Amino acid sequence: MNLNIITGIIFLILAPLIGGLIAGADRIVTARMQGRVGPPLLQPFYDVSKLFEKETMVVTTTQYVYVVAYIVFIAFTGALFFSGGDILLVVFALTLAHVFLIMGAYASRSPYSVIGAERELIMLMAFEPAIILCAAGMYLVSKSFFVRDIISYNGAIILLIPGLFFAFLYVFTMKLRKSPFDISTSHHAHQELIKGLTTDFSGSVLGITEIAHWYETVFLLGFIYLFFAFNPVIGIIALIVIYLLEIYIDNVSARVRWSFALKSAWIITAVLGIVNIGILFFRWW
Amino acid sequence: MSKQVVIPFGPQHPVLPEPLHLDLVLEDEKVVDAIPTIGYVHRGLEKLVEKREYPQYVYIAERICGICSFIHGMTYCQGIEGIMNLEIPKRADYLRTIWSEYSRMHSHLLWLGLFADAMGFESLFMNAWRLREHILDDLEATTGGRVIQGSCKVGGVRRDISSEKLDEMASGLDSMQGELHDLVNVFLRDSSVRHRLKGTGILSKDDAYLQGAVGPTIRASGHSYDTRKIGYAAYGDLSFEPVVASAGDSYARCEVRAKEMFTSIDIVKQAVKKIPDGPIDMKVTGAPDGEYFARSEQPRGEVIHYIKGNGTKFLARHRVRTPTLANITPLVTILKGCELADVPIIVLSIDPCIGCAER
Amino acid sequence: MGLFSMTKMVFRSVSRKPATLMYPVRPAKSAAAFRGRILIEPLKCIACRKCEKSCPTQAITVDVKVRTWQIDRLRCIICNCCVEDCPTNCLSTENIYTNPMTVREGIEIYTVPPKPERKKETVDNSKTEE
Amino acid sequence: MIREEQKMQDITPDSLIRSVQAMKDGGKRLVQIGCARIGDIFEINYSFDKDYNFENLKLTIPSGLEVPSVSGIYTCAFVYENEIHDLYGIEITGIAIDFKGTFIRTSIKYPFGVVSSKEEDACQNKL
Repeated sequence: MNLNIITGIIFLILAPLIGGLIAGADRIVTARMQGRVGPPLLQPFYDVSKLFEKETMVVTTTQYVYVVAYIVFIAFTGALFFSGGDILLVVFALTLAHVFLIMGAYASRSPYSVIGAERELIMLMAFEPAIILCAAGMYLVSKSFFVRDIISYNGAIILLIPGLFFAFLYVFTMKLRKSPFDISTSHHAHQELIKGLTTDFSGSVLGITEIAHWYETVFLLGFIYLFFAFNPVIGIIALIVIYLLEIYIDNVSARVRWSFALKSAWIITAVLGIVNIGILFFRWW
Repeated sequence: MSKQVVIPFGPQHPVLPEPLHLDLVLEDEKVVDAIPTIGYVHRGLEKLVEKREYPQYVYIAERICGICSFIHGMTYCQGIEGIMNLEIPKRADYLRTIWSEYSRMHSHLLWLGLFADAMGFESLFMNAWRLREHILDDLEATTGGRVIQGSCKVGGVRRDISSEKLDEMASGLDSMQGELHDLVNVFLRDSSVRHRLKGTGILSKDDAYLQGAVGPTIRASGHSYDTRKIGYAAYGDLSFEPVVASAGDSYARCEVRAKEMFTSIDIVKQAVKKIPDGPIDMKVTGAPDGEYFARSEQPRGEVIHYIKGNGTKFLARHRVRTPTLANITPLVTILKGCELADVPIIVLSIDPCIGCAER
Repeated sequence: MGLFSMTKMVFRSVSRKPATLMYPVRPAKSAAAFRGRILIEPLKCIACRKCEKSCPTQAITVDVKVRTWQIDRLRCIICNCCVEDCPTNCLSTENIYTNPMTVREGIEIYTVPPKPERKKETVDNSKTEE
Repeated sequence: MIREEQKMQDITPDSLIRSVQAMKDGGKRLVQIGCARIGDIFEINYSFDKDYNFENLKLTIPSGLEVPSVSGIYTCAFVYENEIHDLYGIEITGIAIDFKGTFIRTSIKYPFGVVSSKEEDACQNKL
């Protein structure tokens, strides 16, 4: 039990570093796919440190509170997950964190930020069923909602719930804010909504959002790792392949309309998820 | 009837760095009316004819627009030559044609890139601009300027291209054609792109004609109208067919521009084969007295330079009707009835250049 | 033709060298014919004022009495007109840009040799820049 | 180079609407409307085109005279008519969408309607 708390603390310290490095590598690979040289690996850290040096110009002070709550809950989500906690609690803490982010965007009256917030809500609705079904699927396999039990399960979870895995991959693009689902905000200048959700965040507020995003990336990769927990080597390779796949998809697709994003996410989750869970159900009873 | 709200679009909007303001009257998410306003960047360039001698004014005419600068300069020179009844050397006509087509390719590639960016397709945007770089390099090597060429003058052109360089340019375009095909393929075939473009902003054939649409905007609505067919410069000696599409939607306008680049490559290759030897300019003496409407086809459509001289070195009037000014009325028409989310794409699909619309 | 038609271009980009240059660490490419800035060899200048008359932006001022040739880099559009009109070929165009500046300056004054009264050449290499 | 023939036809304010209507009935497209000031007289050119045949109607008016709008015949005329009004100060009555002088905003009102003297050219002042 103590060991688990230590891994949680290690997550809190290392996740921003790993997440930032992943973001830096992401930018280099993206640049190469677009035929550019791209920024140095440490560029995300330079960016964030510059953001913290800037004068804080907040439109409304409540925004600051929401964004701090967002990072706290994201960090809590990850720490809970890595210390082997209850996966359902992890999922709901993640949702709560995003609700704070959306509230932060709503706090300013900019139309871009409000539309971005509305779209983020829609994305949340598209994302939620998939991750909950994944948690349920993992429970059906390992008979436990606790991450530490799932991770010590002897067997390839991916082989038992591949449908859920693909449903999760589909919504993973939304969480990484990449094309074709970079609808609420994205890392590039955004033609429809400028920076969407984060339009009115600036200086340290934006910096905090960015660090929270790194925490989230590491947490989500950790979640994907659960599918491959039976063999750490395969697990790490799978994570790298999946992330490269996400970058590739980002580079070969245009942005879709939000209605299509929601519809397709629900249909894929419903079909793949329910079929998969149904099969599991009959297999284990 | 539901309540109407007015949403302002521009003059600053991330989709186009051009100061065009539209008051969009909305019923729910539908646009029922759009009222355009320009006039944020009026520079009074036409007024400057009273302050600069007519041969020097070429450099101002070129600066009306940054993208179609060469064709502006050329049309102005054609206007002066029209008044003074000058027959410029054939080689100069061919060189003007080659540079015009290079300008068209570079403008279309720029537009395709921006259009891809509007759809959130960054890598397509980067690739379009990477190809544009080949065109700009050739322009730089032959005229000395990448965007503002400054190679046209009254009575001819200012620089010659050696025959080796001409062959090199033609073979360069040949090797670029393969990559260009791949690029255009994405625009015309990719399902995520078609999903955004098909059926948005339809301009009917009659509307396009009566509202004075020009360039790719009218050609995408089924009219085979291309000012190059008048045969100015060397176009009369070269064979080409205007690219026409019939659907009249954003996809058709994208298609026309994409396919026009191949027509341009073909025209350049024909011109390189046929270009005669000889002088590239002639001595121009005296001053223009009279008036002339010079027309030519820009990447965005037909441009009119009206020039009125009064027998002195300073012109009495120079008036430019740029293609964007003519395309504003069709834009207003196609915006009616579209979804708010499609407005940026539709506005971009006519390739607006407000800076040159206002001069 | 369906989804992911961009794949070919993406893989081609990955396999190739990047198309961009790390300017200013690596110098920008520029063609030999590129018009970057106007250079003058003050010794050859005879202060005939032809360049001043041909300049469409009036960036060049020649003072015949004080014997100076002056150019305003910010007004100059590098159209090459002065170079073409110069009778002694003392003007030329270089394919390197004028350096960027953070304050509004850019007027460069060159002293040109005095009017030769008899055939007597002076070696005057003085060049003042502002 | 091919020199295009310049067909020019002089009209009066009274016959303007009739002539433009005749152009539209002939299936011609309005290419542009442009104004030029010659001394105290304004020339307004209405250009039409059909199958690459270019034709012009030239209306010559003294300053201060009102001109009827042709935007009832060709809708797209409103762009050019507002422009002429804003740059030259010529009153054009009955434009389909009348911006009342706000289409092109300039710091000097009707900049093209006045004669500018060569001395007051600030841009020629040297540093």
